[in-house]
Amino acid sequence: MSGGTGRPAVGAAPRQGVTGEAALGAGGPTAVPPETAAPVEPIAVVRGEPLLEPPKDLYIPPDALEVILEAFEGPLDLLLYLIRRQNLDILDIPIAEITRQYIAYIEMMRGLRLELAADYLVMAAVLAEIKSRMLLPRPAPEEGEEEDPRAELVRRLQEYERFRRAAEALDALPRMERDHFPARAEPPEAGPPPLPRATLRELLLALQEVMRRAAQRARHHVTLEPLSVRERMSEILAVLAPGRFVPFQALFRPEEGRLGAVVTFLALLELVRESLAEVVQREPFGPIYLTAPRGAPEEADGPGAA
Amino acid sequence: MDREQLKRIVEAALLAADRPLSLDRLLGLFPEPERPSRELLRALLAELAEACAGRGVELKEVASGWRYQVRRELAPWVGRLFEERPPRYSRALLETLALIAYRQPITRAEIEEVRGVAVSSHIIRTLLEREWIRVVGHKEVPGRPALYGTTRQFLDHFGLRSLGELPPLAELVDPPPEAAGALPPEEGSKAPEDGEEKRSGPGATLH
Amino acid sequence: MDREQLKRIVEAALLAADRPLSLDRLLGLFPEPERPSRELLRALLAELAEACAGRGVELKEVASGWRYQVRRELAPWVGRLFEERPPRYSRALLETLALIAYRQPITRAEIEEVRGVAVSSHIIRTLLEREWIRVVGHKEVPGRPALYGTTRQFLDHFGLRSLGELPPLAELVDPPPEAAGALPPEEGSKAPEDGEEKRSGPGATLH
Repeated sequence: MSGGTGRPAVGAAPRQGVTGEAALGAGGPTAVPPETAAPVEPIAVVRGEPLLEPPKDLYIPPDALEVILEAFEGPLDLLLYLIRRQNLDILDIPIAEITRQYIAYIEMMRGLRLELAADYLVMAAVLAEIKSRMLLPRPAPEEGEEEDPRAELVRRLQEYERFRRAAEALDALPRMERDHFPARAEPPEAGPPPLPRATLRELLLALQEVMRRAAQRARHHVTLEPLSVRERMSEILAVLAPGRFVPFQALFRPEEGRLGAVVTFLALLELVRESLAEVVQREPFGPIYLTAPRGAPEEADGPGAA
Repeated sequence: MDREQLKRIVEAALLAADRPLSLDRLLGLFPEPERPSRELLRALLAELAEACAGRGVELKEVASGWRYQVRRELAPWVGRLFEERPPRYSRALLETLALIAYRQPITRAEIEEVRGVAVSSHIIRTLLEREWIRVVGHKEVPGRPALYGTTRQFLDHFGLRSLGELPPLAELVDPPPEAAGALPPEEGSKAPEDGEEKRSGPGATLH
Repeated sequence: MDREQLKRIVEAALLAADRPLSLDRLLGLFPEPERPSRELLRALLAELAEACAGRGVELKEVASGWRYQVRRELAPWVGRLFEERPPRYSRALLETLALIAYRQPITRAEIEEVRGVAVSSHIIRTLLEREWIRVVGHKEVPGRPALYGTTRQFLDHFGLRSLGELPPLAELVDPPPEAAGALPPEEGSKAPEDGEEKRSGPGATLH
C-alpha cells in the first residue's frame, strides 16, 4: 500500500509549496508563509462582484473561478478538487498544505461574499484539528492499531468520491426524454373509450379540500343548507317552467310525512328568496301556484324531477 | 445522409410523436444540408408503409399527416389494454362536482367563488356529457347564468339512493384533525347512520 | 392462433400502450384458449426485438416490462419534435439520487453525511414528484426520519431492468494499513455486501 512509501510524514515539518506547487505548475511567486495566505484585498470587480487576488501560491485556473463560484457541492467536493488538481494521493494527504489551501479558498469565497454554508466552516475546523493531531508525537506503531488522524477524513473523501462518480455514471445512462423516446402508435378505435370512474371517497376528499381552501381565504363564510333542501330546490326547479303554473299542493308528497313537507316548504322559500321561482295567487284565498320567472328555460322538465 | 438513415429517423419521429406529422413537420426535423426533398420523403413514407405488411401496425395518411396506428382487426385484443385501467378524473373536476352535489342549484360563478380558481368549460362540459350534472334553471341575475344540479345517473354512479345519503357537510367542512381517516372507506358505502338521523330523522326518506 | 398473429398482437399492444407492458399484462390480452405460454411469449418478444434491426426503434426490456423506444442515436433528430428541452439535473440532485439508488433505504441525514452538505428539500421534492424515489419506511430513531428508496419508474426512466444493472460503484482504494484497521464501521447503514446483494438478486453485484 502507499502509506508507508517514500513520502515523509506530513505535518511534522510543514514545508510549504513542495508537493503543491510542483504539481500545480504555477510559475508565480512562491514561498508565502502558510500562515499569511489570507486576507486579501479586492483588486477588481467582475460582474458586480469584487474580485480578490488569489493567494500568490495558489494557482486558480481562470475557468475554475466559475467552478469555485457555483459548482462546489460542499466541503468534501472542494477538498477533492484541491487534492485532484494537484494529483495528490488521497490516502496520504499532506494535511498541512491542504488545510492551508482549503482555508485560503474559504477566505476567498467569503471575500467574494458568497454565502458559505456552515458545512465549509465545520470542515475547516476538522482540518485544523487533524493538523494539530498530526503534529503530536506519534506512539511507536507496535500493534498496528494506531489510528492515523486522517483516516476518518480519508474515508469520507473516498466515500463521497464514489458517489460523485456514481452520479456522473447515472447521468451518463441513456434515459427517456433525452436519449430515448417512447414509441407509440394510435390505439385502435374499439368502441368508445372507457369513461373515468370516480369514487365517493374521492368526491368527499375533493370537497373537503375545497372547503379547507375556502376557509383559508376566509373572505366569505360558506354556509351550507341542509342537503335535502338544496336537493328539493333542484327538483322543484326542474318542474317549473315559464308560463306553466304548478299547484302549490302538487309539490308536496304525502308519503314523505311532515318532515318532507317542511323540506319542500323551505326549498320553496329559498327559491323565492333567490328569485328562482314566483308564487302566484290570482285571488285571495285562491289556489297558490308556482311558476318560473320569465325567461327561464322551458325544457326543465327533466327525468330527474320525479 | 443515406436513405436508410432518413427512413429510420422518419419512422422514429412518427412513433415518438403523439399526433400525426405532416410532410412539413417531418422535413423540419432535418437541418438544411441534410433535408430530403418532398419527393424523397414521400417515397420513404411509402416504403415505410409497405414495410408494415404483416405487422401489427400500419402507417396511414390522415387529414393532418401521417401516423402509425394499430390495425383495426387487432382491436379485440389490444383494446383489453384499456379496459383494465379506466382513467381518473382530475381534482378540479371532482371539486366542481362535489360543490354541485352539495350546493345545488349553483352557478359556475358561485363554484368559482368557493374554489378560488376559475372552472374550465371543459370540466363543465365533461360533467354534462357524463350526465352527472344538468342545467336545472337559470339564475335571475345579469347574464342569467345556468344553475347546475346533479342527476339520477350521478346518484347511481356513486351508489346513492338520494343526495341525503351523502355524508353531512358539517363533518366535512369542519373536520376534526383526525377526521380524514373517518371518511367512508370506499365508494358505494353509505353515510354513517348517525349522520342520517341528524338530517332526516329515523325512518324518514325524501324519495 | 398462429404465431404470426400472436406476434402482431403483441407488437400492436406494446405500441398502443403508454407504458412498458409486463409479461403478465401481455398474457392477459389473450382469453384462455388462445393464450400463449410464457416461453412462447418470450420467444415472440425476442423475435420482435430482432425485427427492429436496422429500424428507427428498438424493443427494450426495463424494470416494469417491455417497451418500444426510439434509438438513442436518433435522438438529435427526433428530439426536435418536442419544444421542451429535456431537463438537466444538477449535480446535487444526481448525487442525492445516486446515494438513494445505491444505498437504499437511506435517510436524508445519511445522505447529508456522505455528501458533507445539506440536501435541499427542493431536491427531495423533485425526486418524489418525478416518482423516481419514494418513502419506503421510517427509521426507528428519534424523529422517525423517512427512509427513501428508488421506484420502478426510476429504473424504467434510466432503461434498467433492476438495480443490479446500475453502473458499478467505484472500488474503494485500500487505505493505508494503519488507517484500514481504524476505519469505523459504517454507522446507520447495513452491511453493504449483504444488503446490496439482497436488493439486486442473484448474480448481480453492485461493485
